[in-house]
Amino acid sequence: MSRRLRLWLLALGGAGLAALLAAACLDLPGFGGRAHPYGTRAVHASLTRHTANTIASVNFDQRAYDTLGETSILFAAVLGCVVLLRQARDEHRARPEPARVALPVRRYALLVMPVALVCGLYVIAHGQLSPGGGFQGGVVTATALHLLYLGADYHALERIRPLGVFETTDALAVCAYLVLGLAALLAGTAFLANTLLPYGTFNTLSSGGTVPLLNAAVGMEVASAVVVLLANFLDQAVEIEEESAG
Amino acid sequence: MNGWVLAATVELAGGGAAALWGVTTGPTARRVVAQNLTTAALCPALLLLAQGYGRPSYVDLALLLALLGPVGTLVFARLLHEDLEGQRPSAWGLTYAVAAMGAVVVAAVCAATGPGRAMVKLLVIGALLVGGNLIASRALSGAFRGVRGG
Amino acid sequence: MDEAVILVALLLVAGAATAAVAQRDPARQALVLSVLGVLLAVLFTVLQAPDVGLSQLAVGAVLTPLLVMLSVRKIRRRGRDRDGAR
Amino acid sequence: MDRRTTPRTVLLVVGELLAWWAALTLLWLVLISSVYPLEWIVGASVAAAGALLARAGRRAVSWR
Repeated sequence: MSRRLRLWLLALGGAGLAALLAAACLDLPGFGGRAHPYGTRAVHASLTRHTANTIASVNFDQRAYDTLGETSILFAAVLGCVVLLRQARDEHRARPEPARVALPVRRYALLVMPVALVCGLYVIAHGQLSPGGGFQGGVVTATALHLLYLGADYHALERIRPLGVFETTDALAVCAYLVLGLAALLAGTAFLANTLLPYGTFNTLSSGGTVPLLNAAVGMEVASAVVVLLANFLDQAVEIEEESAG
Repeated sequence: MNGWVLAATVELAGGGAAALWGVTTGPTARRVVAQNLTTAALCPALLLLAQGYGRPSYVDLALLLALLGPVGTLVFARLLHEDLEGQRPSAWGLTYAVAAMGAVVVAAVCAATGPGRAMVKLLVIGALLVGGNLIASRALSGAFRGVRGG
Repeated sequence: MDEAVILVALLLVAGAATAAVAQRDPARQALVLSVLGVLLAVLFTVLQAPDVGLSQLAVGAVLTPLLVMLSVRKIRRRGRDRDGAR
Repeated sequence: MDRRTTPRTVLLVVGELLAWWAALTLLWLVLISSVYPLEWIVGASVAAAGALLARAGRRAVSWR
């Protein structure tokens, strides 16, 4: 295919896409209107199942199957990173040099690390009550650990981060999500249907049936996945060196 | 539109535009300072929005920003410290001014909330914001000078 | 009148996103990217989507800059090692 | 490791953990909107995890 023909093809495709987008934009409902057909139904469904945060109800109840897909995407992506960033045969590990960080910064890191952990777990635990959830809280929890790298050095982080445990937890959390789905199947309903547990009192930690459990599984998965991902990046950036060919 | 949302709009427009200008122009030292001040400028805006919309749960966003914003600046201070050597990036006048503005906003929102656990939560956010901001500024102006390699 | 704050947030996000694309140096790009992350979180908040805003905040404030900056450091170190071996 | 486990060091460790645990439980109580027994249980366990992390972090930094 010649260059000219390719350009024409690109122009044709671009023009078609632009026309379709313009047509779709002209047909959109007005910005921020009062009528939300899907929203009304989602809120109704979430209230009948005693889930205060409708978004959590959509994520972990009405569309729990989608969240399973997203969870496995994250798992597969981290697995791919682990394979790509592993220590190759012509590389060796250099021990990271200890870092002399100014005292106020180190104290700040040590002080904020547990606070960030508690805040991350708070966001996970209250996912079905207030904004937040497993993904958001999991990322914050994982970030908390890495304050030790920022405030001290990589060696200190390696001491409090048993990588094997986090890798296992990652896999176990994805399994837990699947098992919760299969449990509904065994109970005689559909896969991941939220009919297994009592819905509880509205606006408490135990409300929403299986929503808090699925939320916790996702939180565990995301937290360990981010720790494993950052561990591989940190290994590459700090420790692993190529053998110099002389 | 109530006064809280109006104040948030003004803060967002002023702080956001200034931060954006600072972070896209000039030497690296100026850019990291602007990145640091983004947190301090936008976290009070989130608090004002939560108050303006009458949704106490929106305060969680400000909490996470006050917690994670300075950590993000520490990332840059740590991993760019070789670039910043000899530049001493600091703007202490601006840092103190923005921190004082954050404190004023937290005090105003506290006064509107009234005594209770919600007010203590706002005070915790304020302490994390101001403390984190000052520490991050300190980190930018050479706290990682003894760091080599790792 | 509530649209004013949405308009301001949208304009800031558009400006920050354009600036992030226009930067050439990856480290400076990461700086703009972290500001863009926070601005996006504010935009989601004013559009009444705090869950998405929290996700954006958690990922954009620390995780993305850390990943980008670690990659930059690895590449720079590699270049320095090669120069040293030569 | 040559550090001896005298009653004094044990007391110091327990004191440090308890102080962190109490502070973090208070933080949890500030964060939440309504207080009931399950919230206490979850908060206390989260604060315990936080206290262990605080101690592990401090030891990892000072222990070289």
